[in-house]
Amino acid sequence: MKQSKWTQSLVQYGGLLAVLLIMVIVFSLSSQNFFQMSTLVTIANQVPALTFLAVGMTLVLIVGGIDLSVGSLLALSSAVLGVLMANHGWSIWTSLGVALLVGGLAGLINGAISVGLGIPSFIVTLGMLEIARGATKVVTDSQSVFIGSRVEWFGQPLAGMLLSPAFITAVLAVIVGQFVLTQTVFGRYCVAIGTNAEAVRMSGIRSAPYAIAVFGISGLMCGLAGLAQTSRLSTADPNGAIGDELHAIAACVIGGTSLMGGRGSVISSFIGVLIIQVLETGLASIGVPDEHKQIITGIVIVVAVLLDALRSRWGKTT
Amino acid sequence: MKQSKWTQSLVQYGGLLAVLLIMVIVFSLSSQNFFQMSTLVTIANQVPALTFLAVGMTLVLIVGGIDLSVGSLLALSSAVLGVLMANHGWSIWTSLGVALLVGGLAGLINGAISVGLGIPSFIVTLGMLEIARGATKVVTDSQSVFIGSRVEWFGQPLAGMLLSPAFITAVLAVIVGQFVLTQTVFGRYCVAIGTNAEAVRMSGIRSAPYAIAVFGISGLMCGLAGLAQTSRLSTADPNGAIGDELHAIAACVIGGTSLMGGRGSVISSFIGVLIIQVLETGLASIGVPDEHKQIITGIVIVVAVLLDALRSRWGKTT
Amino acid sequence: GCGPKSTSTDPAADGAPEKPRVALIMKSLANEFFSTMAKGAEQHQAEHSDQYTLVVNGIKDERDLSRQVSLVEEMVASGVDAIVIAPADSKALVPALRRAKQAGIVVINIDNQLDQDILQQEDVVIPFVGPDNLAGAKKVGDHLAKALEGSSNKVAILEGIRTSFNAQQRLLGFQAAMDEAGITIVDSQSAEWEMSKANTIASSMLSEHPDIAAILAANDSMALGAVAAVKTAGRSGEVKIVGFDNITAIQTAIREGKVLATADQHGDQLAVFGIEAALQEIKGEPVSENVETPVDLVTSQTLSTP
Amino acid sequence: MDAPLLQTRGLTKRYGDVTVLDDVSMEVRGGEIHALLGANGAGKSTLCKIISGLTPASDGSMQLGGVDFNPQAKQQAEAAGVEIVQQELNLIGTLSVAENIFLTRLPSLRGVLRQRQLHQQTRAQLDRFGLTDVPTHAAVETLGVGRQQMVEITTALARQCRLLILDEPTAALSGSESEQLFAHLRSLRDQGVGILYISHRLDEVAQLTDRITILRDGKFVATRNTSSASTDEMVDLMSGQNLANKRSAHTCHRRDEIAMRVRSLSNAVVRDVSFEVRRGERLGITGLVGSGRTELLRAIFGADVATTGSVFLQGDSQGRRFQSPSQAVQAGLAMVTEDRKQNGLLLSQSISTNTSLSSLQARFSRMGLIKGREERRAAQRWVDELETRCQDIDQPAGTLSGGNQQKVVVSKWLVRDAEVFLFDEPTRGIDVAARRRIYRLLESLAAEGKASVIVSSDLEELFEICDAIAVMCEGRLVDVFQRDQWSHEKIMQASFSGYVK
Ligand SMILES: Nc1ncnc2c1ncn2[C@@H]1O[C@H](COP(=O)(O)OP(=O)(O)OP(=O)(O)O)[C@@H](O)[C@H]1O
Ligand SMILES: Nc1ncnc2c1ncn2[C@@H]1O[C@H](COP(=O)(O)OP(=O)(O)OP(=O)(O)O)[C@@H](O)[C@H]1O
Ligand SMILES: O[C@@H]1[C@H](O)[C@H](O)CO[C@H]1O
Ligand SMILES: [Mg+2]
Ligand SMILES: [Mg+2]
Repeated sequence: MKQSKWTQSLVQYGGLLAVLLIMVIVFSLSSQNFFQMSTLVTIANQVPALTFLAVGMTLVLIVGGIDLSVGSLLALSSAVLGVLMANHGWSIWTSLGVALLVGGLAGLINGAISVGLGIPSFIVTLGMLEIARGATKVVTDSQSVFIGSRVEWFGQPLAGMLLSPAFITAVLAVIVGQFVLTQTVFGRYCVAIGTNAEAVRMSGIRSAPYAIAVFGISGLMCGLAGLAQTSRLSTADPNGAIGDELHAIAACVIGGTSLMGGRGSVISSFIGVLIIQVLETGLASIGVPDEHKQIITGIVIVVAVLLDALRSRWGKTT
Repeated sequence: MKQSKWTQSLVQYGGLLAVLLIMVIVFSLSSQNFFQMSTLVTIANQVPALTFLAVGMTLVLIVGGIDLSVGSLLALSSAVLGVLMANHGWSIWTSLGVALLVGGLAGLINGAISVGLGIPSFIVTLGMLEIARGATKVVTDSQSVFIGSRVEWFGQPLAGMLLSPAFITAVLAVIVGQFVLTQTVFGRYCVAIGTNAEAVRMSGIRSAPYAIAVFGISGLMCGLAGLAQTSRLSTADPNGAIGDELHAIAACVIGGTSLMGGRGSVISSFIGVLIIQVLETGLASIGVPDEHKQIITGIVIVVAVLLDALRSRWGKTT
Repeated sequence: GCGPKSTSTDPAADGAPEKPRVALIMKSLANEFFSTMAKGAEQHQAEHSDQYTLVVNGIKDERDLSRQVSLVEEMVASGVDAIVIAPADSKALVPALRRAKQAGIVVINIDNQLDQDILQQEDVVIPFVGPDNLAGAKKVGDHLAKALEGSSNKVAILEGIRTSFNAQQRLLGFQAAMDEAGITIVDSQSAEWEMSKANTIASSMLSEHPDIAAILAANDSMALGAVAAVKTAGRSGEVKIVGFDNITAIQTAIREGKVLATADQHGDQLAVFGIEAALQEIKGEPVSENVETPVDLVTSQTLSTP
Repeated sequence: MDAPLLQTRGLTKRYGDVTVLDDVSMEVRGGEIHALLGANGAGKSTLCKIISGLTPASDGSMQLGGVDFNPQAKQQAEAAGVEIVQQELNLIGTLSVAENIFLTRLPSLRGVLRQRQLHQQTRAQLDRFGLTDVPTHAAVETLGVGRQQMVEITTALARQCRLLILDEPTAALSGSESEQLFAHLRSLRDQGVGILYISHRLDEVAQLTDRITILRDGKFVATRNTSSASTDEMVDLMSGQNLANKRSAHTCHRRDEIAMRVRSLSNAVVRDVSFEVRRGERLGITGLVGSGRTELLRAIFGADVATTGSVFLQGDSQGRRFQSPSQAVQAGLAMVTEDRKQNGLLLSQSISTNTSLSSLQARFSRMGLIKGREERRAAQRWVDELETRCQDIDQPAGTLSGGNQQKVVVSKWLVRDAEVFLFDEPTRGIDVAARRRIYRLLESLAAEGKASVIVSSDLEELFEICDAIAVMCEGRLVDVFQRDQWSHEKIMQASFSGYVK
């Protein structure tokens, strides 16, 4: 049983991990600056924000929704955190509390409106994308808020550990997310709702609270992502994270999460995040011109998913 | 029969039209500068690009796909048009021919890869989004290409008609699109594929050619949108239309097209485009601060869809 | 006024002595530079509310130039008397502004200068009010060059959006300063004026060229992105950074020694100069074709002596 | 008789390591109705899919009309004259009835639909099968399951063919619709068409078909003349054992306490329905397709909210009207739905996930964590109990045969447990042996004092298991017959009563 579970995981994640590995090898061969501790540490410290977003997004996609507001909510929580710390002198922890509250609440509003009133989450969260961005500008008065070292440590490697608290928290979020998804009633119901909401309803389960909670979780993750981003830039940037919703969704889809709901894995989404980040850093470190970078990025995204698809088909027929 | 068809259309589009009307009234009351011929003409001449994109996107969504590359493909066709006209002195028609070819071909590639290899169109078109943007920069050398009056006329009101050729073409595209969707074998198969691809397969219809063609059409529409955009700006802008895919999708969803496929109407998407544009122009003419503008935009998008949803539910129960 | 627009040079022609409406059209209001500009303009209007009314509009990001053209058209349609604009693209806005002028509206160009060739080609004259970006960038570059004396002579540049004239000018200014000092530019990429993008690009520049001694950013948002990248690479203090704009966040960074210098182009005054020029032209007084506004070097010394 | 119309030789189908069809050789003649019998999962649907080009065989060959026949796609089979009505509905919900019926040959001029012609032809087809009240413009998704099934059959019958395959066409049909269908099939046979007919209703098979072929565990067992095989023999051949499963004698477990009382329940379809079931009682509900049986159960269960009326459960002093299924389930109701694809199953999820779905919270979790082992044990127990044919309990429900899917739906509610069970066509597509097992289950539920309301289109089934049968017509509950009072005639009369007036 145990054994077969391990081989099963290998089969499940093998394709994606192979893609990741190939990328690392290719970049290491093309640039002597890529495969070194500092680059890998840099990558590890760049992924937390997107990882948090992808964890929340995976759950949202699994219940059959979509959350376009994550970029804006990241910026909003970051703005709240920054303004409270820099302009009001609050401690990082109380500020973070408020920032998480704001993110979570906005997420719950997304969920309540889309689930409660039956409006596609695409539209509701598109609305929230605009609203939260506007609110971010109101909160920061459209100024970048520089905070400095009081928030920096969260994104800095721990002494003697190379990894930052932000990275460790993000990995924890992935593990907890995967556990919730596969081992709890909550997670099971999320998958069921995304698979066939009507069947869930006819089974006597009230699906609304679960679906709403998932959007709330996504909002909370935006709050954490806001912290990670703020600490990385030492600054709350009202302009930050524009378009990050597409990156988060891309990471999930690269990881095999279905946009139609009912299928997905948090760990795979995390690998998706790593693929995206390694690609970006790798291309930058080879120093190809920007326009070629974009072309290569596009091709790699498609090829990554293609390889994974071929692998899983091949896995099925044999 | 005829009568009931009319009332049927009224019921179908009534909610959206009401939303549009309410917006026009509110803006007219808040700004004396809004409700005048010149503003309406301005709006009419701003919508063509997004309208073309929305026509293609409606079909793509109906077959159960999504096309994230439309913004980039618009920019690419625009770049091709611009470079051929400005740097190589080609005529507008031959240049347009090449631009349409580029758009249509890119669309077909989207379709062939996603349908043929069974990769989610989200990923394939996300890849194309990057590739086409990179290609645009290569083609234009990252510079705006100024063309001037040779292309301007297409976006300018015709003498004595107030409406531009671009607008007229866009409305034609809407009418043709709706006709194709509802009155042709092709359109009905698209709806069928988006509703239940398995059943279509079972009935022995090869769905791949239809689905691929739809992506090709979306690419062609990007070419036309590129022309409209170029003529409006007299310039091919390599940075143009970033994020327009979300606007196009939003217009369709506001118009009631389902992201799950199988349901949608080109005319409704067009009304969705108008709603978006009136909102933007109206807010600009009131001159509210930018951050409030975003907040209001977000709220209006959600409320528009909510009203339409309520209307159609109400229509059902009575 | 809703009626057909006569050339507004003669206010009496409109009958009632209506206050002129001035539209300020900027780029991304999310960039502090422009929100400062907007505030300056609004304050000026509050102080001179008897003289004119103001409509302020911006676009969602620096690149959304189609929306900016729409704004010009919408302002023309709603019958404003003057447009003061910071164009997102030096070429693409020209035809729309020409049409505005043809509709009898006064047009003043601020911040980012329109392309001279295209203006000529389109046969329009639009006065420019703004700084000499080349000179400004050169000042910042020269200051950096002095500070670099004795250390490695390799630097990298983060450019603005390549389609805008001021981005091109600042690049030239940086290049000129480095050339004079005999410093090599080993890498130069566009981060499109944005902090996050700059952070990613700067990070990779640092790993590809571990020996660079400085990063020159064409605006402060990108400079802040570079600061974070340098810090992540564990090289704070070793790699010097300069920016452009003098936004509030950069001042803190300069005081903390994380950024060496920036250029103040007085964003809050820029729009005001433009508006004043517009009002002047509405009154029928001639406006000179080019009004150069000041650019000043900002360092920790200038900050400590207010 | 001349050469057979269809001849298969050694057809084999494997999914992974599992062989679901094993070396099957059989023949169907022109001008005969040939029944294909077998337990759930015996491979009937798989065989039909191979013949009609929907799925490729792993091995073996076929001949149609004496020439080699190896369809790679359904179109090829159709071109050769093979039509199929599949077991599962394969309609396109958003398209109109007309577009569905003529999907593969929409009348058009250079790609543009000829609407008038399309609707006229459709009208004619529908009328031929007595579906005069089905509108040609209506989107198929707005029709009930029974009607959808009729539309699906019409689709296949509307085409000329040499070999017609019907995979459980009558599972969702009631007696009179079935009769209409049979009449049509007989006339096709007389025109020389060969018909391959699958059904679990053996009385129907005996009455309609000329020959039978029996499959067991994917293997060919025998072909017989129908007239020379009794239904008991058929059952024995299918199961491979001597079940000689006579109808079990009916035992009434009805007690005095009322388990559920429905008072004047109404909504858009259901009109003023009142009835009661006692503890231990099995109440059948019958009626024609579209008479509102499904709607009634849904209204009771809160799946559609009733506009007036109320439901009293045992111990209630006040009636209630459930606003959602979850309220109904909390109160002790369970409902086995009619349409397993739409609202019964999570097709892509495993058998065990489906089985535990409605009781996960209550029975298989502690503090929100799933007790995986107990969940799996329960799923395994019901797979064994109902003899669900599957690889293991991790197999996705969507890959089960139709009848086995139905068993999973039933076990979901047996695991959950309830006081009142609502069954909507519980044995739809279930084979004779499994059917018996479900009957025994219903009986044991009754013995425990649970009340059941059973909607079925199979009157024989209701006769066998119920204590009383209610008849619905046009949304009204027109009559209730006790066991000693009912007869075919009385029930038929009641079923049509609304239309006669
Ligand atoms: N795609 C698949 N993957 C794995 N097993 C499958 C697949 N499709 C069918 N099977 C298996 O093949 C067997 C035969 O199925 P089939 O549908 O032919 O049975 P049937 O005789 O039609 O049963 P029923 O009377 O229940 O309809 C079943 O055990 C089923 O689980
Ligand atoms: N969603 C719907 N929209 C419109 N009419 C409906 C809908 N659902 C059911 N009906 C109609 O309501 C009537 C009753 O349907 P219901 O499904 O309750 O009948 P039934 O007796 O269970 O028959 P069936 O065998 O079709 O399930 C039918 O005429 C059906 O067409
Ligand atoms: O001059 C401005 C600022 O430097 C800003 O940071 C970007 O846009 C330019 O036009
Ligand atoms: Mg079957
Ligand atoms: Mg029914």
